[in-house]
Amino acid sequence: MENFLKEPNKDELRQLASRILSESETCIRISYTPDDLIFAFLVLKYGKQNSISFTSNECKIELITNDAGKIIKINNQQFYIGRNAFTSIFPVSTDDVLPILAGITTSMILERRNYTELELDIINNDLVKLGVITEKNLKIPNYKSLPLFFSLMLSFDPYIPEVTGNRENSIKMLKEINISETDRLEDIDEAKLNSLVYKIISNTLKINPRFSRENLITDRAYYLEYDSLELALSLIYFLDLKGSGDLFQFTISPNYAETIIYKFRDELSKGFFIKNVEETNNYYIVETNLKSPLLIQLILLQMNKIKRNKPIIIKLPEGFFTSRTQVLKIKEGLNKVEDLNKGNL
Amino acid sequence: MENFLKEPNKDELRQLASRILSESETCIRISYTPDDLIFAFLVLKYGKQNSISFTSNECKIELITNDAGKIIKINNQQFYIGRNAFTSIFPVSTDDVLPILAGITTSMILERRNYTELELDIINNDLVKLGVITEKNLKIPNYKSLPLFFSLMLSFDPYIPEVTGNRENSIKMLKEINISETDRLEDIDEAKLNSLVYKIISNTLKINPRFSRENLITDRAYYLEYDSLELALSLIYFLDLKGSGDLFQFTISPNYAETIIYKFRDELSKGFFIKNVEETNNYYIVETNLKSPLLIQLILLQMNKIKRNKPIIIKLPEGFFTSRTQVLKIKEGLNKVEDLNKGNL
Amino acid sequence: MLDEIVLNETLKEESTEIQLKDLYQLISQLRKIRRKYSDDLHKKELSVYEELAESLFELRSSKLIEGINIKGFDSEFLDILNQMKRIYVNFISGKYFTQEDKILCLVKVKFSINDMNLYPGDLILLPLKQVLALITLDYITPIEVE
Amino acid sequence: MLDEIVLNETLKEESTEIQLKDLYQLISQLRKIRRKYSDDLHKKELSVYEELAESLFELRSSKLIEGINIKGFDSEFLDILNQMKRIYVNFISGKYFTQEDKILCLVKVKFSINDMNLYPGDLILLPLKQVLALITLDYITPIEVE
Amino acid sequence: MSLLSIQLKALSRVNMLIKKKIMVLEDWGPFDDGFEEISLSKGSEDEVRFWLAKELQKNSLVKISESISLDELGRILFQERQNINTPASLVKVPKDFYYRISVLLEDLKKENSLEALEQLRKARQLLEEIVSIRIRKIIQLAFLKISDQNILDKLTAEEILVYRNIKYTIEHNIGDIIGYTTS
Amino acid sequence: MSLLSIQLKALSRVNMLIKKKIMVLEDWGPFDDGFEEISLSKGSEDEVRFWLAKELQKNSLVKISESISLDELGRILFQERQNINTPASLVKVPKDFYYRISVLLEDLKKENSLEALEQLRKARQLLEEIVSIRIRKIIQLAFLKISDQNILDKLTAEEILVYRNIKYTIEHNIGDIIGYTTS
Repeated sequence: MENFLKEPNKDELRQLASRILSESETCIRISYTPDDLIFAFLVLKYGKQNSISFTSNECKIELITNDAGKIIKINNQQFYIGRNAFTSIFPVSTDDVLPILAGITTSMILERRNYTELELDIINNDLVKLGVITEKNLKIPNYKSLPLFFSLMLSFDPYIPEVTGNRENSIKMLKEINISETDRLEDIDEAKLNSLVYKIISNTLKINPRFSRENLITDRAYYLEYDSLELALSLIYFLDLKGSGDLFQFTISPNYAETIIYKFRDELSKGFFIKNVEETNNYYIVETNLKSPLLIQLILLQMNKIKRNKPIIIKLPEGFFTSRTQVLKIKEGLNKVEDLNKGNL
Repeated sequence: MENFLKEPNKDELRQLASRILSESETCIRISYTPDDLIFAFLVLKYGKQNSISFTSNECKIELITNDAGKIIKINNQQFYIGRNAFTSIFPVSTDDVLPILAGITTSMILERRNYTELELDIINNDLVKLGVITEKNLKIPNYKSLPLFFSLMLSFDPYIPEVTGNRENSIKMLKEINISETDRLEDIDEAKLNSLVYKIISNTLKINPRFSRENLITDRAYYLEYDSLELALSLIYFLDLKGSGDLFQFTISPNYAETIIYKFRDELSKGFFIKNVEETNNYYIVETNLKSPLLIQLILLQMNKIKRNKPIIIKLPEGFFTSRTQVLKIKEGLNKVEDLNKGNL
Repeated sequence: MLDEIVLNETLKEESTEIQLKDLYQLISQLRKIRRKYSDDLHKKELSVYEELAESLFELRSSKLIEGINIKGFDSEFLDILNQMKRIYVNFISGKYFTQEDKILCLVKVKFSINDMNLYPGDLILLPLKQVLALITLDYITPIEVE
Repeated sequence: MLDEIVLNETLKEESTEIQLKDLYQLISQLRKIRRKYSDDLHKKELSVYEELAESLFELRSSKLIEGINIKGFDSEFLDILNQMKRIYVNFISGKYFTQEDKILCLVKVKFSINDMNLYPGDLILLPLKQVLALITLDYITPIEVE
Repeated sequence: MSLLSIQLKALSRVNMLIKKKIMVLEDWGPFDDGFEEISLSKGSEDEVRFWLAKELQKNSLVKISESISLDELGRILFQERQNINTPASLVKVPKDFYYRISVLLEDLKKENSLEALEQLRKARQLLEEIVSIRIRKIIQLAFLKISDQNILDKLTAEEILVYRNIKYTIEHNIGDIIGYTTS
Repeated sequence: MSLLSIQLKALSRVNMLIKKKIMVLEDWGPFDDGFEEISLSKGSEDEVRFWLAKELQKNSLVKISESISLDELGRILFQERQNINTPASLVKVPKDFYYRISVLLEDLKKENSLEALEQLRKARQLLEEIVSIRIRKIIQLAFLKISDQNILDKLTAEEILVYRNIKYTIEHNIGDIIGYTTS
């Protein structure tokens, strides 16, 4: 197989996947992101590997992400795979619809991009054959099952100022256009829908002047009762809060998705706030009760309040906390920062 | 403490010992020789260390032997200790009389030298105070307890041609000077003793023209029922045949000496032969039934048949064997050589 | 389900062969309960299952100690008990070279312990508990008295 | 001596506290017999002591499984049984993230297994048996479902 | 003392997952126990696992129906006494006989009236006498090597374990000594 | 079935280290057993550990004196039968009673004559009857909660374990069920 000089096609990716899975026992080195982790767990699920490193220089398989895109390194041979999610290289099967869809979607969300052409090809062709339903629709989580107000509350991207994370404001905004607390998207007529779209866009423009209809109406994918967007956000949230266990179990047994989403809704239904953002030499310190530095980063990037260059530390009444997605630590999940002044958290 | 530029005195050695024993947990690197091993086991017995390496470059404590003498390295600081046995640095106590005496004596035997001045000082002063009995007498194992013929059979250095390892010849030689099979050294009169000394010397001169009375009548040390010479030979023999376990147990609980010597006499009383010596590019191959390459080396060096440059391989009816004292191996004791042509045994 | 498995194990003198696949569903559901709920009633429910699992362990390890052969998903795991017995018997009956409760062992492969690297052929003095762990991993072998 | 210790352990419902120093002499003598003799009669003698040591293990581990506290030189060693029970119960009651019989663990210190180096923070999927050994050494910790 | 106690403990734990009939005193649920969703309607009869029934009864949300009354206990004791020396005369009791008694005892403990206290005392006394007679008969069965299934069917699972334990003790162990010794 | 069998096995192993009286048939030794040096002179009486006595007897070097005769067995059975229903009437036997019988049985097995075969059959029958009666009495003792030291002194160590096992079974276990359940 050749190194890819330009973006690879699907066949080339599939060959890459089968080559990785046939590698004899070894570790795999990745970054601590959902897409990388799902990729690695799929390799654990089907390959001969049994360990994942974030620091080792001795792994034969390595996932590298840099400004130019993504690279898979196998035995020192590099394969450029463009902007595509790492998980997109795996052949799809009924058993892995959700992990692959989730991997691609988390990658899309966290990299603040749209699905790539290749990803859309996989979703619209390969995955649709296995039962995935796609449509162009609002980019708010699970508008098919959730009441609209809750769907809006869970909208991390686009972040809707005053509405995301705020139950009262979300209900109030809907009331203003005569949408009731319990209505779902399918319950409202075209006129109300247009008003809603208008409301969301004008609201969001306050913090992001470049926000447009194209950012709100996007490619959306559902599988069984799952919305890929809501699933991806749940996985990001719990990776941050708890660690990689949920992502692992979800990849190994995808019906675990129900548990993650149940718990995600349970925790997020209480709402959340983001107050002060303070920039120091080494980090951004954010006063909030949302226990996911990664989701906070996602929001603050939209508000143009931060750059990607420093980790997010959250300030809770109990102290300062950060997670493994922000700082290379050996502990999983959200952890107390013992000494903010220490360079090494 | 200063590095020693010249041979150190006893106080300096004692300080070195206490410094080693106070080192915090770490390993100790040594060569696979009885003196080094007893030294290391004494460190395990009294210090905080729990491991011994023969290859690691990471041990803070290292015993080095080269042509110029012996060096103890502690944290990259080198201390030259001359020709003295490593074990001679330890302060003596009732509990360690035998290990220290044995360490010094194995070192003396295997390095084919006499006791150093410092060693004699330790033996004649420190150890004598604890009950060691010293005298100038025949350098044949345990002439106080063993019948003379057996003592002669066990004489590895000086190696007495035809007599060492040979019960019949040993008895025959004694008969020629009217010494009976059951006589011990103390049972014979001065005239017979002189004849015996003469016999041994003239016999030994056949293979070693430089052999003299001074090589036969040497400093000898006894403790309780143990002769340091017999004890040292037993330890060398079983280190070769079985591995370091006996040396370890002997150092930890010196009354284990009785077991080693019992077994040594038991095995050696059958006698042994050394037939052909064949030199190849990589080793000396010796046809023998004495299962100690190290003792064979000791004998062949006296006979001027070999140099120290190559390991001894012994040829038994079951195949070729060598031991960890000859070849850096990870297995303990005497082991079969699977392929003589393989450079790495 | 777990209650039937434990009942079987209680009533039979031999040991039943428990397939891991018979436990998948249970393990997966209990994991979900654990992850989703943290109220007292669910905690009580989990403790009921934990106690059943505990009984299963007690029954099967007791049988193993009696000398009954254990088959099933846990046979290799419970076999550690036999390994423990071997080490215990060898230790007491003088088959090892020892200092107090520590056993002289030979290192088989490179590994590290307490930040110290060990190499094949090294000698190390270890307490019973660590000897068991390192034998299980095939890192060391106690030197035997022969 | 060993016979009295085993007799005590047999007749008492509690567990007796066995000091290692009460065994030193025995261990040392048996090691000497083992090293010196290899005739059938000494082999028979050694097997008598080995069987006694085996009985001691059986009695004490049975008591431990019943929940009786074990004191003495072997308490830390036999405590591995409690650690086994914890792992067994956690595995079955869904407290671990698992794939078949393998458990997702977090590496605590640098170590190597099967010629592969692992670093703090690495994730590794291991069967029950290895999990126990590596927990005993404090190399890893299973990630728990919370 | 060993396996028997481990076995009895296991049995009582197994029993916690067995479904028991209850009378629902208050609406309750839905509750996801991981295997099914449970909703109880006030006034209805239903079945839930024993551990849950006990928890709900503790909070007066349900009443476990599969209890036993003092009268029934009295009747059983009377019958057991009829043929006190005939082991085969063991009265057939429900398999979960002792659990039913435990429900009764807990019920009475909860009531906290003088009358209930008296009944509790009475129940414990009846239980003790019944156990004493049944155990004596079980020992006799074991001793006489009776293993007629019809008779064993009259025992609870716990009693069967006791029966087996005694039978094993009688049959094997003295013989085993000779066995160990001659081997 | 569990701890009891582990305990009985342990007892029989402990017994292997107990010194037994022997008649020395041939000069033998010296033998270093690691704890003492043993030398036996033909015709003398001596004491050696049971395991060694058995090994030496196997090779006709010694004869273990602490055996028991058929007559003694018969006498014990006769006495046991006298008060077959009185548990306290247990005949006091040597602590190592069953080991003595095992020595007798092995002796008879070794002889290989028709007469010995007949005696072996007889001995086994006596043993079986004695065990049967003693066990019945031991069960009664346990059931009647008799723990008079004078009576227990009549039991062998193995019988005491059996006694305790049955006593424990009777006293604790049904009660424990209720205990587990109400906790």
